[in-house]
Amino acid sequence: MFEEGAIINELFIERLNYLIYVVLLLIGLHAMISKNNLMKKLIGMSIFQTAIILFYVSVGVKEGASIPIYLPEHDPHGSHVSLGAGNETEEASHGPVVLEAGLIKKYANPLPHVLMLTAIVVGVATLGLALALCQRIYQGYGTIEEDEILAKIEREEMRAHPSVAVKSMESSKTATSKVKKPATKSKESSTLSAKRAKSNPKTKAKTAPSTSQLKSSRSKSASSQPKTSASKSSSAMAKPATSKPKTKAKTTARPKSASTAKKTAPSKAKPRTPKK
Amino acid sequence: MGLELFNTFILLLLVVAAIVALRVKDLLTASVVFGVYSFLMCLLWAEMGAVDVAFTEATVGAGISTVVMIATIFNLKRKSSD
Amino acid sequence: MKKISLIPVLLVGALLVYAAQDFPEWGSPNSPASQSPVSSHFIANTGVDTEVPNMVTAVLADYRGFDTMFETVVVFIAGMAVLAILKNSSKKKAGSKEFEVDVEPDLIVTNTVRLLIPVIQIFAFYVLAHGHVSPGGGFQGGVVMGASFILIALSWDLDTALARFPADRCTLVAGLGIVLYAGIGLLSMFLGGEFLDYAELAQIFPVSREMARYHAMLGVEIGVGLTVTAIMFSLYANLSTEGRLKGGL
Amino acid sequence: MMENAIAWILIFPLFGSVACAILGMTNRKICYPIAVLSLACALWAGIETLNQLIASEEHTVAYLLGGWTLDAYPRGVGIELHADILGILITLVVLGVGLIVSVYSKLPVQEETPGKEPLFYTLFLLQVTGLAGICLTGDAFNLYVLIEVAALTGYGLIAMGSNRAAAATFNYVMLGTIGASFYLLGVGYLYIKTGTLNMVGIHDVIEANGLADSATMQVAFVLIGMGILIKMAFFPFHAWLPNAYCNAPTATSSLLAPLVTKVMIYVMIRMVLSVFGVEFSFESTMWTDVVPWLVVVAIVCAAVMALAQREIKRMLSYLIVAEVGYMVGGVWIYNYYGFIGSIFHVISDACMTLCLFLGAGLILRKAKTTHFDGLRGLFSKMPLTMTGFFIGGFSIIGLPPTCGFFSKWYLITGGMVSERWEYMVVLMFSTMVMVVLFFRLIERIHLAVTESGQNLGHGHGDLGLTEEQTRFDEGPLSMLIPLLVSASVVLIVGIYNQDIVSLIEIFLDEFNLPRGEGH
Repeated sequence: MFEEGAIINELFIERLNYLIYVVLLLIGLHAMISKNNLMKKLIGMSIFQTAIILFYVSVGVKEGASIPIYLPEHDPHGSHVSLGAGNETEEASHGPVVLEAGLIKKYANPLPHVLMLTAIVVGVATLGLALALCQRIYQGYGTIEEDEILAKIEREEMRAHPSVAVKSMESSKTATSKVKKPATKSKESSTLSAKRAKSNPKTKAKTAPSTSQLKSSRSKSASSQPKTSASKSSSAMAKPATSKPKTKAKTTARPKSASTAKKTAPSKAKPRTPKK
Repeated sequence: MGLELFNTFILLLLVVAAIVALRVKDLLTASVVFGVYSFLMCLLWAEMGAVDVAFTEATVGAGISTVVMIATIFNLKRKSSD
Repeated sequence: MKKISLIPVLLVGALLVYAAQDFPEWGSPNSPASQSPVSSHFIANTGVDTEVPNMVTAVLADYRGFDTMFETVVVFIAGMAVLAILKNSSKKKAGSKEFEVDVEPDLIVTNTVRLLIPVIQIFAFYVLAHGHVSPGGGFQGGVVMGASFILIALSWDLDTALARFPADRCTLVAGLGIVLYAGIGLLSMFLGGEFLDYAELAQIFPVSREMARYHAMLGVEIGVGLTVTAIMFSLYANLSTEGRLKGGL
Repeated sequence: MMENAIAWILIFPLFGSVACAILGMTNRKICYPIAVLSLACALWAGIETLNQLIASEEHTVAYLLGGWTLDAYPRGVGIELHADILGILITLVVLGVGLIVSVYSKLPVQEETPGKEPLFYTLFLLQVTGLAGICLTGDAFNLYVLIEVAALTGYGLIAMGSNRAAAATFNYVMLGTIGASFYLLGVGYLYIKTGTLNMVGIHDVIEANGLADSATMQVAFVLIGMGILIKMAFFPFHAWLPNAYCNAPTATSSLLAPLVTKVMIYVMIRMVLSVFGVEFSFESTMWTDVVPWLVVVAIVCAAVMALAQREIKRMLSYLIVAEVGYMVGGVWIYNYYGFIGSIFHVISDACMTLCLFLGAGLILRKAKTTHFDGLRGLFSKMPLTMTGFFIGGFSIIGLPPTCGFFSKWYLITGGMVSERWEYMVVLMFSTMVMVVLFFRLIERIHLAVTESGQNLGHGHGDLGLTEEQTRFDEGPLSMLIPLLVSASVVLIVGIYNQDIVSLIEIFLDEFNLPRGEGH
């Protein structure tokens, strides 16, 4: 019984820092992995990093030690000595001396602090960069919700290379360790595509359609899906370099769209180059 | 003991702040709460004797990071799905 | 899916808690980290080696100056990368109405800030220069300095702030900060020491080797401060306007 | 001057990058020569250091930055640049690849990211600085800072491209930060037990205090390993790599693809051998049994995924993931030859990946696509490019006399010595996959017929190519020459493999690695 108490005492009172740092780290890590909103991921990332810093600072703690700045009596220049003791000022005027071993215990360990200064700086640099990425993504896709971005990317790729779309869809899904139910996903994406087909892509499209909107348009979009994707893929088919209709392309997922594409292949050509 | 209590109190508040910052749906609120989190962290570190680190965290974590985040959110949507 | 992502997270947690029982006693002065020759050397000899009372500053700028140089470089990289990512990316025109802030700067706010800015900037210099003796140093001072410019941008508008600290000058100042830092290191190398061996500077300045370290550290901190000031402001300016540097928050 | 050669390796590109940033504001054109020049100087300094190393007795150089010399101060007070043969070899690879890509980058940068040349070259040079620094540093925390230098520049360089690249970079940022943070945490665990950050110092403390059984050390090992594996895109953590690399601008992907993962392999070898020590890493843990099986899974999955790709750059990205599996496996089968194979493969893989990505960049430039279907008949159009590209491809397959053959040879020898049959089988399997991949490419690039033999071309002749399609139309010289240089490097490294291996042997001889019987 006593031992158990000791363990609890040790873990929860003395080592609360170590426990809380783990908790914070896990909160941050979980947010980084599972949050859908990119900004939330970034907040998670910052929490994750500060948790590690907390760990390091905890390592540097010394019971009964002062901050790692020399006390006036040890100040190398002795200029801060205000105590009247004569021999101390005399010693200070002699120049700095190496601290005795006993005095070392009076100061906290400065090394972890130094390391963490660096780590904080790295953290803010990463954060700034990632925020810029967020803005860039928002400019490109009009949203910072991960699933919607994925849906848009998928659609973009389908337009560029109908045959690889299926594969790249898979890879992009794994890439973000984030998988939505495929059924809702395809529907959602087609909803978005239908919407985007109508609206000017440059205007800030209202993303994150409310669920009611989604539901209402779901039935419509389900029926119009093949058509939309067909027209999309047709526009991409007509690339100067690859103007041959790809009958053998792996479009087993959407056979209808492929055949439609074949018929209307060399129509309006709007090659969408990946760069730009 | 007083210090230990202070320590414990801040540690618990930290967890609360972290969870709130991640759960709240309004990104502006989230970043402000994140600023609070950073400042709590800074208090904790100052208490633990890491004054330089605390100073840096106060200026960077609670200051610049929050401002920059809010500046970003100004250009994005404020609502988050989770 | 959220449930699944919990699994690796909890695994990591279990791993960390498992290790936590093996840690040395909390706050013990006898733990390996506190007792090691390295940290003892820092505490006992910083005064002798460098005459700097604040050990953190001494370790940061001198003993581990190489780290700090690359820390400054990281800040510089962040600024450059944000520029690279956001430059010319916005499709909205700079003069677009949507982002025009047509609210007049508030009288009370601007006047208060007018009073505050000099104080903040003096404080930034104090933090930078007094970092040898008290908490602070180049990085903190630089951030405070950068924050003062951000404050100008917030209370008037970005143009006002950019008129005082143009975007091009940000890059220039940031680069000069690194040049100053690495240049001091290079100078000491040319004087016959290793890279960043500030003590060699005693050959050209009329001070002792320890004081050469002391003063070189100040120079180095100024370099850090320059870079950080410029990049912090540049980060804000770019992020608040999607890289257009017009309008904004 | 000469005794500081090792510091100059980092100083040249660092100053070069700042010069690019500052001078580039007034004159954009000046950045390109600055970049090439500073990298050439750094390469010279690197070769100088290698010569010093070979000439010296113990084949290591400990350069104490800040003058905190070992005789007057305890080890670990200052930061140390610790170069041994391995470190300097990888550094030379980094600098060489950097130099070749910087020459190559002139046109792609102007075309793909107009107006951003100064920013590109600033980040480019800092990337090289970071990677070279990783190879040289002797301080565990400094390594973290340099990893972040390399990572942040990488994010910036990749995200300069399309919106798609930005989205891919975001994932990279997330995973990269997790990886680096795990590494940092692991270093913290090392520090809490050993009280020092110097790699040699940590190793000494582990040996002296017998810390191998400590739970903290074991966890530190796992954390550092996990962080590095994420950073090197080992299979289950590879997710950031393909999207990031195939959407990045040409010059960026040509720089990052050959280097980033390989340098992280180097970090793993460094950690395993120099920091934790052979005994700790291989004998006191069960990882020697587990990791090779993970490697098997990784290689198989990566190879199969590479097979499924229809785009050159994406396919190459998956090949990188598979190659990472080779090298990790070579380390963890734990014997002398495996290590030689791994280290040699780091070098040769960097060369051949460089070659392939440079080729892919040229193809992308001419054909406007890297999708397989857009490549038909390209050989008659740009024979030199394709020759260079396929030398890289043959090296990946492992045909002699390319360097890939020799590194694979050592890896397989290692597998045989350790009796790791699963590793050998999987090496064979992935070799087969690569044969399929590249010969399929060769077929497409030579012929304008579909797989079923249908002639798609409108022209005459066997290949079914039109006059226009066969017209000789190579890429610009500033891009073609680096490609051919890198292709010849692949061959030269292959032909002179014995010299490189003997250097690696000098490095490995100080470690007590099992060599198996009869060797």
